Amino acid sequence: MFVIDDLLIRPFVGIVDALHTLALDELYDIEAIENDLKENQLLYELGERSEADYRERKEALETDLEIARDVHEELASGRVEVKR
Amino acid sequence: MTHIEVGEGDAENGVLALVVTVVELLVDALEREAIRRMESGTLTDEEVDRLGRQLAAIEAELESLKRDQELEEPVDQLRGDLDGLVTDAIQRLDEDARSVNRPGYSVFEGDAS
Amino acid sequence: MTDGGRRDARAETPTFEEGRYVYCLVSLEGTDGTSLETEGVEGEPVRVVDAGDVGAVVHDCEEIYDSADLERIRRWLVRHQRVVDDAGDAFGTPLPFQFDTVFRGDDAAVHAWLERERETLEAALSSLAGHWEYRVEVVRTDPVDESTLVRADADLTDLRGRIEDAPEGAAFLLEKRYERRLDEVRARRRGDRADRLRDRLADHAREVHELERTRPQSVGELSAAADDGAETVCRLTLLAHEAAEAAIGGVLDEVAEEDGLEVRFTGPWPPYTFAPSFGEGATGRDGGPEPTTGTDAR
Amino acid sequence: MTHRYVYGIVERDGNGRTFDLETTPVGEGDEVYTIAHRRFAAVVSDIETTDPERTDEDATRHDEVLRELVEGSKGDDAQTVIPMRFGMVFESDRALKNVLRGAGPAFRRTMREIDGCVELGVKLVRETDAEVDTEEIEQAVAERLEPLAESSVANDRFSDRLVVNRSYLVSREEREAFDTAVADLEAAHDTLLVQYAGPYAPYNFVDIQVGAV
Repeated sequence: MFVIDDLLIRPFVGIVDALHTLALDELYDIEAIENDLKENQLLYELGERSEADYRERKEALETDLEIARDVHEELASGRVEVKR
Repeated sequence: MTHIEVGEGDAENGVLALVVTVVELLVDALEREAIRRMESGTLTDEEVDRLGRQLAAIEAELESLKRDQELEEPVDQLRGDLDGLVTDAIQRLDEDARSVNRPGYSVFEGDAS
Repeated sequence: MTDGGRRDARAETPTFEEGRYVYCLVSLEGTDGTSLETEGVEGEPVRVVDAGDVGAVVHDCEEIYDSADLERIRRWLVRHQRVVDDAGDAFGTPLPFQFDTVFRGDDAAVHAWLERERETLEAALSSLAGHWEYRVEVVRTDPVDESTLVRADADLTDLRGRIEDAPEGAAFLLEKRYERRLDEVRARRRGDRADRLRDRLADHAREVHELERTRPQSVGELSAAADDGAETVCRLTLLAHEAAEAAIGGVLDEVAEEDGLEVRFTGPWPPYTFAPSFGEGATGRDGGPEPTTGTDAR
Repeated sequence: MTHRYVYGIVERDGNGRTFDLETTPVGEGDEVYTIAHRRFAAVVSDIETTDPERTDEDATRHDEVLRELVEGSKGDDAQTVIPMRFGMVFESDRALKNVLRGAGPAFRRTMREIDGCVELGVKLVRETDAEVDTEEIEQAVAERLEPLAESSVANDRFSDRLVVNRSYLVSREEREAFDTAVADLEAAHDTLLVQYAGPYAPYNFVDIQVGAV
């Protein structure tokens, strides 16, 4: 007997949907994340952002950036074409 | 199941946003009905005009309420969530039987423990 | 984020003593050996369990991959895809499985299942050989000028005229009517555009399916980029032979030349959406009909 | 095998001169010194790898070494430096000297442009919620600062809070006047925060790509 126990954790819909979206996102987003990092640095240096805030944000953004680069490398290269 | 988040930390405002969202949907429905009656010619010109003024007044009221209470964003978000929820739900109804198609997870073979 | 709530509300997690996370099935026909050098989800070592000419790309696992952390899930998805890619490079078009598909039991159980389903699996693999999935999203970055739409549509022209002469209240309703008609006209234009594109792509693809115009909300959650107000004209998924890729690109180039349109083309993906149903007599959790490994196969 | 990590190029400094710096060098070596070929010398330190990973720490060290050279530190005079981007490593002294020879004309041209100058960065950031007239401010900044600078370039406006982001090439003689001008600008605009940074090696005014061998 062939039993499939399917349980939905989250309604993800399709993996290709997710991958297609990720691939396109990452194509655009690295620069935006880098800009956010620079802004964070600047506002901290200007004393407008507390050190705790700055660090927390920096860490979150760096994780984002790392993942974005990861995904970009693995999914976007040669697989995404945006025709204008 | 999907939950719709009402407000963030501010329950009162969250409930208000929900109420406004529901009223907006209601007004949308009223407008649709009013247009239908206007186009079917069952209303006199005066009636059409009065109806239109009333709906316009309600809409203006809602808009100013949203502005004053800073509800524009939460209401938009709620409407978006509702749309998404309805779409997902329709899809689920549609394809309920083959829910395996969704990357939740699947365990093949053997007895469920 | 709604993850907390969702996790509480979700169905119970299945448990198992020993399991095999399955990435995909591959055809071993004409290949020498079953070695696949790649790292799986969470760094797990990946192996191929074979039965004759069919192999299952797996890693050993003891629990389902589940997390409320979207970043983590993104990484898992990417890793899953990477393994399926590597399998595709090594063995040709794979029969991909959804993320988090686990086979209860050990290698012998997987082997036995492969043996049992062999005929179906071999047929599916050979029918998909050389074929891949492609995704196409056509986006209107510059909306069509409203006046252009009004000129082209008698109803809109008429409504504009009526609004001018109407008293305030009536004008309000007519304005609403006008907006609805405008939405309809835009929707029809989108539909026409999508239909024409579908027809043209159908010449080069084995299958073309139109998807919901908006990405599912759940996918949106995974997405980092906010939508920039652009209007999606259509989203298509195709199953095409790799040799047709250039021709498909050519068709899309033409679409992209139209003013205000942008085409987002990704692929080749393993044919997730087009993987056929198999596993006769299988039961889903809800006792529904046959499960498939595909996603949106219709 | 030990290689040479390059920070920048200086002029007429002879071979084997060492700099007395506060900053720990990039790589394994503990000294920053020169390797010269005729007129130009590369400022280097020793490193084991030919492909250094760009960590935050090492990137900062690279910048700090250059800043110390430009500013002059302890016993050393301020230098005019043609800065190199992070990560340039030469396998051998011979390879490095080849580049110094081959790129001589480019170095000469660049050196003429930046001689006696440092780079200064000016960022004007509007306060949260402040509405400002960007064009008017740009104009005020240009009127006040451009006459004191040899040249300037606009940098990326990476945040919508940034109103002005420019780098200026300023000769050492004009440094003080430039400082005053920036302070005046700050005083004149109370809705703006000013970040005045430098002196740096003139990264933004040097356009030399040296292929590492």
